[in-house]
This record gives sequence, C-alpha cells and structure tokens, in this order.
Amino acid sequence: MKRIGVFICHCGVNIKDTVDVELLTEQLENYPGVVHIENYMFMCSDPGQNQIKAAIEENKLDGVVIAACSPTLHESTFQNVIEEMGINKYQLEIANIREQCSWVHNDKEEATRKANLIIKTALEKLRLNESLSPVSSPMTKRVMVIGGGIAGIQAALDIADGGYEVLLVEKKPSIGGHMIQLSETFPTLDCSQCILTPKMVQLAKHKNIKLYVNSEVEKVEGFVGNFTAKINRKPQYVNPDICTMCGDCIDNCPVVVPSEYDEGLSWRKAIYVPFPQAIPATFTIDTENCLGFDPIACGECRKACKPEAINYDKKPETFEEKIGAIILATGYDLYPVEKMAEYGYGKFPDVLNGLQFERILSATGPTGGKMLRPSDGKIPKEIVFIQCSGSRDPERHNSYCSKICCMYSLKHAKLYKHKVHDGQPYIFYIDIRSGGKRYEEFIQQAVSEDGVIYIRGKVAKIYKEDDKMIVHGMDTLTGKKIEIKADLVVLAQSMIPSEGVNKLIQNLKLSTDEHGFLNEAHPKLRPLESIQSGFYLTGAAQGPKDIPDSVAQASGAAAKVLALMSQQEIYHEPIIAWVDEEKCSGCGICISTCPYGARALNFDGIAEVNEVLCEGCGACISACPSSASQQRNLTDDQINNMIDIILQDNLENSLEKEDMI
Amino acid sequence: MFYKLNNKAIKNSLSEQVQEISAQNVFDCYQCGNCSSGCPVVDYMDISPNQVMRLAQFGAIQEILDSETIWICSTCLQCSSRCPKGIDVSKVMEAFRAINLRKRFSKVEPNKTQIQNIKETPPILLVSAMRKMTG
Amino acid sequence: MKRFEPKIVCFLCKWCTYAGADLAGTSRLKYPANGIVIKTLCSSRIDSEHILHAFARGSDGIFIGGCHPGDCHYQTGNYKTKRRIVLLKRVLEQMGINPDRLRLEWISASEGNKFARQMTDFTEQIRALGPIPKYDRKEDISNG
Amino acid sequence: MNLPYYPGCTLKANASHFEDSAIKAMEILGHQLVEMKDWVCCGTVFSQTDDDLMLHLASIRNLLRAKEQGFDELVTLCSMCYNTLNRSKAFIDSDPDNLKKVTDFMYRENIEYDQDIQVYHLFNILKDRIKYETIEKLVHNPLKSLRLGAYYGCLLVRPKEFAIDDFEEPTIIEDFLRILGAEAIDYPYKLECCGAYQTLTQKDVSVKRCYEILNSAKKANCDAIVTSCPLCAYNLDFLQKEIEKEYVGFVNIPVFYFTELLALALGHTWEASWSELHAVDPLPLLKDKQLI
Ligand SMILES: Cc1cc2nc3c(=O)[nH]c(=O)nc-3n(C[C@H](O)[C@H](O)[C@H](O)COP(=O)(O)OP(=O)(O)OC[C@H]3O[C@@H](n4cnc5c(N)ncnc54)[C@H](O)[C@@H]3O)c2cc1C
Ligand SMILES: Cc1cc2nc3c(=O)[nH]c(=O)nc-3n(C[C@H](O)[C@H](O)[C@H](O)COP(=O)(O)OP(=O)(O)OC[C@H]3O[C@@H](n4cnc5c(N)ncnc54)[C@H](O)[C@@H]3O)c2cc1C
Ligand code: SF4
Ligand code: SF4
Ligand code: SF4
Ligand code: SF4
Ligand code: SF4
Ligand code: SF4
Ligand code: SF4
Ligand code: SF4
Repeated sequence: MKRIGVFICHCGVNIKDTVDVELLTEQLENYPGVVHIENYMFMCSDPGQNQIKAAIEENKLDGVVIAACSPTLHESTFQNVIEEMGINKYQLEIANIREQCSWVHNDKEEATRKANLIIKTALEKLRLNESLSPVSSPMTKRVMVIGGGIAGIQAALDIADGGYEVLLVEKKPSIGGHMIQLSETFPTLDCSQCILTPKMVQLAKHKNIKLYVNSEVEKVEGFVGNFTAKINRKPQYVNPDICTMCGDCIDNCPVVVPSEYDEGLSWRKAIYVPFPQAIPATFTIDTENCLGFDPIACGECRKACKPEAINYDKKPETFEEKIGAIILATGYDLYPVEKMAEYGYGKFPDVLNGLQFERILSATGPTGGKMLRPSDGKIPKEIVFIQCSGSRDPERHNSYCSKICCMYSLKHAKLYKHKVHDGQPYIFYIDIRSGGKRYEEFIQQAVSEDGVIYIRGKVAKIYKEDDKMIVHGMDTLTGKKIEIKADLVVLAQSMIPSEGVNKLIQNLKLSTDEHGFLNEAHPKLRPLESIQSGFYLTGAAQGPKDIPDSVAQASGAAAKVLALMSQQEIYHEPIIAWVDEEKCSGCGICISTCPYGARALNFDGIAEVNEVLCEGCGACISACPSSASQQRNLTDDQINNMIDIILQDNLENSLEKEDMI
Repeated sequence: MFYKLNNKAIKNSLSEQVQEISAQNVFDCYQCGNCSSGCPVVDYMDISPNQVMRLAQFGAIQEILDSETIWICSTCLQCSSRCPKGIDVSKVMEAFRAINLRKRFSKVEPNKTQIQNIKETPPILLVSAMRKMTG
Repeated sequence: MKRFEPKIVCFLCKWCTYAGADLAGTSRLKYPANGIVIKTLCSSRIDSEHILHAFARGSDGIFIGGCHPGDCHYQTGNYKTKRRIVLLKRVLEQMGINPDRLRLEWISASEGNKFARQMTDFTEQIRALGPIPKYDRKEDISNG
Repeated sequence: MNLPYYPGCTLKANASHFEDSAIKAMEILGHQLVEMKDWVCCGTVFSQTDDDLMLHLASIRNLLRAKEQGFDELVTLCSMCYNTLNRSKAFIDSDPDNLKKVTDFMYRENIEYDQDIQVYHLFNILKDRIKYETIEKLVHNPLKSLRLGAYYGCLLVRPKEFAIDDFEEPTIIEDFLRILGAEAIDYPYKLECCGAYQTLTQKDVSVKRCYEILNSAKKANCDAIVTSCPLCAYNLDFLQKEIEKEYVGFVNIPVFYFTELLALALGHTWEASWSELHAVDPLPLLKDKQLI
C-alpha cells in the first residue's frame, strides 16, 4: 500500500476560520494508507514547502495529498516539490477545500464534514494513481500547405523563411487563388495583382519551398510530427524548362472553353496558361476538354510547338512525402447563382456574381478594364448590387453571414463610379457589416463622394424586360416599394467552402462545421488549429474572410507551426485512454466516439489508443460497453471508489456493498 | 410623440394569440423586407408586411388589427415562399384576420359588395371572399 | 426534527464548471454544502454506470456540469453527455427513480453565480423530494 | 381508364366549359373522368389558422366520401380545389393530435378517415401518368402559330411544398402547350397574384393586378392566356372591361382553360357553349389562326 502524507493548509484564516483543521487532522489520522498528517498556516510558502519535503523524507512517503486552494493555483508548485523529492508528479492530489468549501459555506460543522469528504476522495483517487511520464515522439521538420491562395502562400513563405522545408500543394495549374482574380482591394484600393504577384514569384524561387501544382492530396497517415502524405499530380504535358511561352500551340488548338480565370466571361483553349502571371509560368493541357492526343483525334499543339516542349506520354504521378504538420488553406468558392430561384437561376447574362464583376473591373479582364456588360457590350448606366445573396437565409440558402460582401459590394459600386461617372449604383442591403480597420470610413466616403444609394431591403425578384433587368425591392426605411430598371445586376454571392474540399477533409478525418468550413479547435482560444493535432487552418477555408484576416491567420498558423517545428520531440499529457485487451470485444464503438481519431482497431480486432493523439477527454471510456477502455489515473475503479467514499455514511446505514451489483 | 415600449406592452395576450393561431414566431423576423418586396398588393396597404411583423414584435397588435393591410392581403403566399427565415407571413396575416372575424366582425356586408352582375360572378369568388372577410 | 440533508455527488468538467465553481468561491458566494465534487476532464467521461452506481450507493441526487454547447474543450463532449443523460433519465424513470434527481447544467468558467444558484436550487429540490427510496436501488439496479 | 374526379362548385356553374372540355378531351385520351358522388364545396381558400380544425372538415369529408365510393385518389381541375384539399389533408395528416380530433369528431361517419387517399391535379395525370409524349402523338389539330402565355397564378406553385413544379420557375404548363403545337411564351408575371377574392371588395386592386399581368403577357407577344383556376380566369377575363376603362388603349386578350385547348388540339370541335362563358370572345383569334 502507498505511504501517503496529508498536508492541510490554513491559508491564513481563509480555511481555518470555517474548517476545523485540527479536527480534520484527528479524523483522518487513521485513514487507511495515511502515514503522516499535519496542518500548517501557509503550505505554499517556502517554510510550508520545506515541511512537506522533510515529511516525505522522514516518512518515506510515495504519495501526497495537499488540502488547500484550487489546483489551478498551486498544483504545479506542489508537483515540483514532490518531484524534487524523487516522487512522480502524478502521485500528488489536491483537495480543494478553499474555493469549493471554506469560501462558500458558513457553518463550520458542515464545512468541516465536507472538507473531510473532499480529502477522502483525493485519498481514494491517489491510492490507485500510477506514476506516468509524458508521451513523446520524434518530429519530422517539414510542412505541407494545401491550397495556394493568399493564405497558403503567406503561410508557406513564413515557414520557409523560418528555415523549414515546405511543400505547397495546389490543385489548379497555378497558385494565386481568388485574390489573383480581383481588381482592386478594399479598403485601400490597391491593385490585387500588384501586391500578390511579387509574393508568388518569391515563393517560386524560395529554396525551401517545393511546389506541387495540378496536384491533390489523396491520403494522409500518421500523427503530428510523423505524417506521410500521398500526393497525386496530374501531368501538364508541357515541359516548363523547354516551353518558351511563344503561344503557337494556342493558335492551333481547335477547342474553346470558358475561362476559369475570367469566371466564364471569356474563352481559352484546351492548351492554355491560366493567366499571364501564372506560377509556375507554363502551359498546361486540360485533358477534360482536349480532343485527344493521338494524331487522329487532334495532336495539333504538338505539331505547332517548335521547341518540342509538348510530351503526350506524361502520366499522372504519385508522391509520398513525410511531414510533421499540415496547413489547410483551401479557400472558398461562391455559392452558385444557379441556386438562386428568385434571381433567375443564373439564366440572365446581365446578372453577375461578384467575381465576374471583379473580372470586368480588372485591367486584365475580358473587357480590358472597360465597364461593359456581357449581353451586348453596352455601358451600364443603372447598376444594382444585391447583398446577402444566398447568405443569412437559413430557409433556402446559407444561414451565415459571408462577412466580406458588404465591403466588396461597396467597393464594386465605387470602382464602377470611377469608370462610369454618369452612372448610378444602387446597393440593396439588410445590414452593413464594416467592422475592420478603416472599413467604415471607406463606406462613408463612398456614400458621400460617389453618390452610391443604399436601399435597405431584400430584393424579391429579378426579371428581364426588353434589355433591362427589372429589380423589385423594398425600402424598409420609407416603406416604399422600389422598382429599378437596371442595365446590370451584381449579386454578392455567399462564400462557401471550395469545391471538392469535403472529400479532402474526409480523407484527412478532419471535422467541419455544419456549412463545411473547417472547424477550429476552440472558437476563441485556438482559432488557428484543428482539434486534430498537427493540422492548422488559415484563410477562407475556416470561414468567410477577407485578405487582411486571411494573411493574419496564415502568419499566425505559420508561427504555431514554427513553434512546433522547433521541438526535437513532441510531448503530451499522459492522462489518456488505454484499452484492456482482455475485455475489449472489438465492437469499435469507441472509434467513432473519439473526436481526435485517436482510436483504431489493431490486427487482432482490438481497440488501440494512439497516445500522441489522445487528449484524454474520456468519451470513449464511457462509451465502451465492455468497460475495456480506461483512463489513466481516472479509472472507473477510482471514480467508483470516490463515489463510495462520498456516500459512505449512507451505505453504513443502509445496505451492504456486496448486495448491490 | 414617443412610441412607448415596455416589457408589458411587448408580451401581451393578443400577441400570444397571434403566435398561437399562426403557429409562427414573429421574433424570427429580421426585417429583411423580402416579404414586402414581393407582395403584389403592398401599394394598397397602409402598413407593409415587414412592418406588420415589426409591430407584432413590439406587441402593437391592435394597430395591426385596425389596419387595412390585413384585408388587402390576397393570401397569394409569395411572402411565405420567399422569407429567408422560413416565416409563413401569410399565416400571420391570417391570424390577424381571424382575431377580428372571431369577434363577429365582418369586413364586408354580403349585400354591399362591388359586384354588379351576380349571375356572372363565380361561386369560388363569393365563397372565398366571404370566408376571408366575414365573421 | 432535524431536516433531511441530501447526499449529492457532483461531476464537474475541469475546463468550465469546475472553474465556475472556483469562481463562486473567489466571489465568496454561499450555497449548501451537500454536494461533493468529482472532477473529470470532460463531462463525456461520466459513464451511465457511475451514475447508477452512485444512486445504488444511496446518492439522493447527482449533478453534472459541463461547458456550454459549442464551448466544449473537446469539441463535442458535452453533446455526447447531453444525449446520454436524456436516455438515462428514461431508464431512471423505469427504475422508479425520479429523473429530477439527475441534473445536467451548462456552466461556464465565468458563471460562478450560476453555479452557486444551481447548487442551492438543486439541493432544495432534492430536499423536497426526500431520501432516495431504498427498495428501488436494490431490485432494479442489480437486475439491470 | 376511370379517373375519380372532384369538380368543386364553380365547375358546375360559371366554369362548366372547363369541366365539359376536360371530360371530352380526356375521353379522346381514353380516360373517363368519373365524378364522385355527394361531394361538397371544399371551402375554396385553405384556412391558414393553426388552431381551428373545423375549417378543414369539408375537405376531409370529401376525401371520406371518395373513399366510401371505393376510390383511392381524386383528380381536380381547379387549382384552388387542388390546393385546398391537399393542404387540408397534409395539415390533418401531419399531426397525430389533429388526426385524432378530426376522427373523433366524425365518429358518426360510416368509415374512418385514415389518410390513404391521394389528390392530384389534372396536370399531374397528363404529365406523369398519360405522359406528354403520348398526348403529343394524338394531337390532330396542332395549335400552330398560337402564342400562349401560361398563367400559373398562386395556387399551383405555392406554398412551395405543394407546388406542382419548381415554385419560382415552373414549366409544366409551357411544356404542355408546346406538345399541343402552340408556342409557349415566357413572361415575367406568370406567377403573380391576380388579386384573387379582392375583386369582391377591392376591385381596383384586382383590376390593377390583372392589367399588369395581361400587359406583361402582351408585351411578350402572347395571343392568349391559359389558366387552370376559375377565379384567375374570371379576374383575367371579366375584369378586362374595367381595365379598358382604366387604362386607355388596352386591347383585349382571350383567356382559355387549358382543357379547352387540349380538346381542340386533340381534334374535338370547339363548342359554342364554351364561347358563351368567355368574356373576351376567343373565336376571332381561333379563326384567325385557322384552328376552327
Ligand atoms: C467578389 C470578391 C471580392 C473580394 N474583394 C476583396 C477585397 O477587395 N479585399 C479583401 O481583403 N478581400 C476581398 N475578397 C476576399 C478574398 O478573395 C479572400 O479573402 C481571399 O482570397 C482568401 O484567400 P484564401 O487563400 O483563403 O482562399 P482562395 O483564394 O480561395 O485560395 C484557395 C486556394 O486553394 C486551392 N485549393 C482548393 N481546394 C484544394 C485542394 N483540395 N487541394 C489543393 N488545392 C486546393 C484553390 O485552387 C485556391 O488556389 C473578395 C472576395 C470576393 C468573392
Ligand atoms: C464590453 C465588451 C464586451 C466584450 N465581449 C466580448 C465577447 O463576448 N467576445 C469576444 O470575443 N470579445 C469581446 N470583447 C473584446 C475583448 O475584450 C478584446 O478582444 C480582448 O480583450 C482584446 O485583448 P487584448 O489583449 O488585445 O487587449 P486588452 O485586454 O486590453 O489587454 C491589454 C493589456 O495590456 C496592458 N497595457 C496597456 N498598455 C500598457 C503599457 N504601456 N505597458 C504595459 N502594459 C500595458 C493593459 O493593462 C492590459 O492588461 C468585448 C469587449 C468589450 C469592451
Ligand atoms: S508552342 Fe510549345 S513552346 Fe510555345 S507556348 Fe506552346 S508549349 Fe510552349
Ligand atoms: S491535342 Fe488537345 S490541347 Fe492539343 S491542340 Fe488538340 S485539342 Fe488542343
Ligand atoms: S457581409 Fe454583408 S452582404 Fe455579406 S452576408 Fe454579411 S451582411 Fe450580407
Ligand atoms: S461600432 Fe460597434 S456597435 Fe457600431 S456597428 Fe460597429 S461593431 Fe456594431
Ligand atoms: S480519451 Fe478522448 S481523445 Fe482519448 S482516445 Fe478516448 S475519446 Fe479519444
Ligand atoms: S468500445 Fe470498448 S470493447 Fe468496443 S472496441 Fe472500444 S475498447 Fe473495445
Ligand atoms: S421576409 Fe421574413 S424575415 Fe424578411 S421581413 Fe419578411 S417576415 Fe421578416
Ligand atoms: S400573402 Fe398577402 S402579404 Fe403575403 S405577399 Fe401575398 S398579398 Fe402580400
């Protein structure tokens, strides 16, 4: 049996006035296992600590209960004390007789009786505590970033600058994400490409960064510090080292498809470069639309390519990479206008989404930056912007606020005004969300200087009459029904998680919120990481976000990763779950219960706990129908013993223990 | 003049009755105005549908009961089909009519309608109008 | 006559309710001394068997405190607890134990007030219900 | 095949041409519309109060009568009957409490209402059971060069749970008109309310609504409007007299029931008794297009 010492603190008068410490000392003197008991004025003070050390040495104690204040205050202090005396720190228990006893009760008799029980529960727990040491495993000092938008680019650069190797996996032929499509950005109206392309170039040249474009992560195995990722790369068929970017291939390709970069407002060929500043700067064949490489089907591009950069024999490749941490920066897409029944299911060419309008505003866009509408190339004189399109609509669309569309709608109106001086922009809104540095000022300025008219009310319907888009809305401030015969309508479509990302998330066994955005470990205190250790989140993949927020989160996540990478080994609290192999029936219930994916069935069909992943919540233990699963230092036996001791008086008066179960 | 709001005014029994008859929670409304935007007869109303919802949140039920709006509403269900919060606004309108009608109030006297030629008038028109407007 | 002093076992999660109970202490709020606390890392650690065990041993009431929905340190632990308790209450009813003897509350680290209020309220409720009937415990639990 | 059929009040009065043309057209398609016995008016508009079950009894009684007569389904022609019967049924069926109250109340009925009877609109039958492709083959008198605007009104598409097609962008009537050989014209107001029962008390409201609808159709170059609701048909057709007074320069436009056009396209001769029930005479248009 353990040799336990009990130390009861007076905390000056804080405990002593309400709890009879002398009586307690007497009552517990002969409790099984207690070989030493004493009380003192300030246990946490230097003399107090020395008294504990002396008692440990004198009585050869191997377990200590301190009856004092809450463990949040001094648990680690006393753990250090006993560790100094060569006792494992998990052989310490704190009985909280101040915050949860002397301070909350008046009656001394009652408080003393309760303190007695509190100390006894600590003793019962301590009796079965094991000595534990932190779980550790080695650290692979490489990082994978998935998604090459501004968030992924920023995170990759920060980590690479910190000296660690980074793999950036981007599913499209070029990095850049949505930011590269934008014209000018709020609240400063600087040109998006001007600020992003230097970063892209820097990234491409960085010695610590390895770029996988046209690639997707198929699978990740392992755990923090020790992941193995399987990356599939689609061939581009054009050798970037040979290709001179002459463009002869394009001229000969017979296939024309809508350009993704221009959001379908212009055309590209089946062999193409996504946009002039693409990184890597090279041509790609889009096999989904290409007629076929063999000369019978087509093969025109290869014939045209004088430097012979095109090689049709390239095959998809799979790479296995070892990494220690993963950053998810998969970004967003816009909610399809095709789902907006009220706005015509996307069938009107002059009803655009925000990104399409960005392309029309952009100097590199389909109109070369001229404000022309798609249907007939006329200059729109009356333009309507509709906010919250598909957002804040739990009944039919997305319940959340997309956070950035208030700002970009206003930006659109302002940029429009800069191009069409005699035009009139209207913005239909429900509320304006402009929380951000200099955002509100940006809005106020546009209203007063650019004559943007805000109309508070949601548009019920848009229909086409002659060459006008008829917009029916309501100004709820005046109660007047509004009709605008618009030349162009721009919908501030809801941001949604990027297409196909749900499959990736499933493969990585990560969790999302009800809308498909990646879940952070804690909404306030751990917004940069997933609860799955080793996974970090940035940018719009975690929730609607603008560029400043995406960059801030990316650098934040990078800092977290750098802190992780700076460790040789990773350590982890050992208060975790374990499985009694004899009892486990292999039912697998615990596996689906674990929020961290820390459990799996082994070859013998028995549940196993990955000690590095387990956070010790205990959900699996209470879910196990065979009581096979247990928590270190909080086993079912320990809990039941604590219950028994709390209810001891009752038991003595009523039933024998043995009859019970 | 101030519109006086207080706890008691907001939580009154008429307001509860509206929610009970309509089975709609008027506090779900966030005043987007979509119901009014799409309402085909809002021009004839003295209070627009979103204002009806707002006044109902204030508990100002009598004001709505006395309005023309509830009688102008033609139960076209456009508001209900488009409300982003899934409120069946048309049921709320019906609840106000019902409270009036259950007090034996009639908006029209059957002999004082705007019908000139009764033979030409289809039963569907007579019956539906009577059901919506007479107590 | 001496009034009935119920025995109450409290399971509090470390991150929210235990911290809330500490705050009640630092704020010197007063509540009855009937509940004794067992600290777990998460409310989802609490097994139905512990609860049945405690009732069998004569606990008059059981209080479980966890983080508010969405605030769970382990993400969804409190939802699991909630589901388990709803089911368990039905079982208790069948066993003849008043399900009101089991209470689950969300109390955050900043809700010292709520913790004290809950302790007072729950103790009074159990006091009014009286001691847990003995025959229930023996028969049903041993068979179930 | 026999189709149990619920007429509703107006098809026995001002819309008897709707019924007559439907029966004749269906006959050509090889189906008999068998009128159920002992039906009562469904109460027209669906009562939207949640607490008054009495107002749904008429609908439920009709379903009971049909069941007594051995039917397990009912077909309606009128949009309003379709809407009211269906919604009352759903309202009662959805809540066991409502169901019990209604059953208890009708304890003197010979037979118990147990939710097992379906209500269809004739459009459902034409599209899903007989199938448009089949009808297309039987069209002898294609309505060539007739430019028709489908008017759905409210009750075929709202509430959205009971819509016979997409509630914002239905095409079921347009598709139907196309197989009859006509040109189906899309116009923005096809789902807008005609003013419904307001005509009795606030005629100006309905007049304006109908003007806007008709005008929208005319702007899109429709020759005529097609509907399936006797209340819509009345408002759109009979209020044109008032519209002419109110809006100078307004030119009349005929309003058809879809069954009249179906019968005509299937080769049935246009009947004089149908014309009599129209306010705007459709004959000049039909003659002009050489359909009669
Ligand atoms: C119309 C409009 C206007 C805007 N204007 C502004 C503005 O003026 N100012 C401002 O601050 N913000 C603006 N924004 C917001 C801005 O676009 C975003 O904040 C920013 O682009 C988010 O960056 P991101 O890297 O998180 O996501 P993204 O830009 O979406 O990048 C994600 C990247 O990940 C890749 N990816 C996705 N899934 C996978 C996968 N499974 N595997 C590999 N790669 C994958 C994508 O291909 C993409 O390259 C605007 C947004 C819109 C819609
Ligand atoms: C009424 C109110 C309610 C809120 N509710 C919420 C909420 O529900 N949820 C939420 O997420 N956020 C909420 N917030 C916001 C939240 O308080 C802040 O986001 C957060 O506290 C910011 O933390 P901070 O560390 O940046 O600043 P602070 O909390 O202000 O900390 C700054 C510290 O720096 C010290 N300091 C200042 N100057 C010096 C100096 N020269 N030298 C040394 N030390 C210095 C200060 O003494 C202070 O300790 C709320 C804010 C308010 C006002
Ligand atoms: S023709 Fe060859 S070298 Fe020229 S752009 Fe195309 S692939 Fe490159
Ligand atoms: S082989 Fe494909 S990419 Fe090349 S020219 Fe033909 S269609 Fe275009
Ligand atoms: S940011 Fe503005 S426009 Fe976008 S969903 Fe939120 S409130 Fe609506
Ligand atoms: S200043 Fe504060 S209260 Fe006002 S809009 Fe901004 S966030 Fe809201
Ligand atoms: S204790 Fe929690 S984290 Fe650990 S294995 Fe069990 S469920 Fe997973
Ligand atoms: S729930 Fe228990 S018995 Fe089932 S697999 Fe997990 S540990 Fe084994
Ligand atoms: S549409 Fe719905 S939420 Fe919007 S104002 Fe009307 S009732 Fe309120
Ligand atoms: S149901 Fe009434 S309030 Fe609603 S849109 Fe129709 S007429 Fe307007």
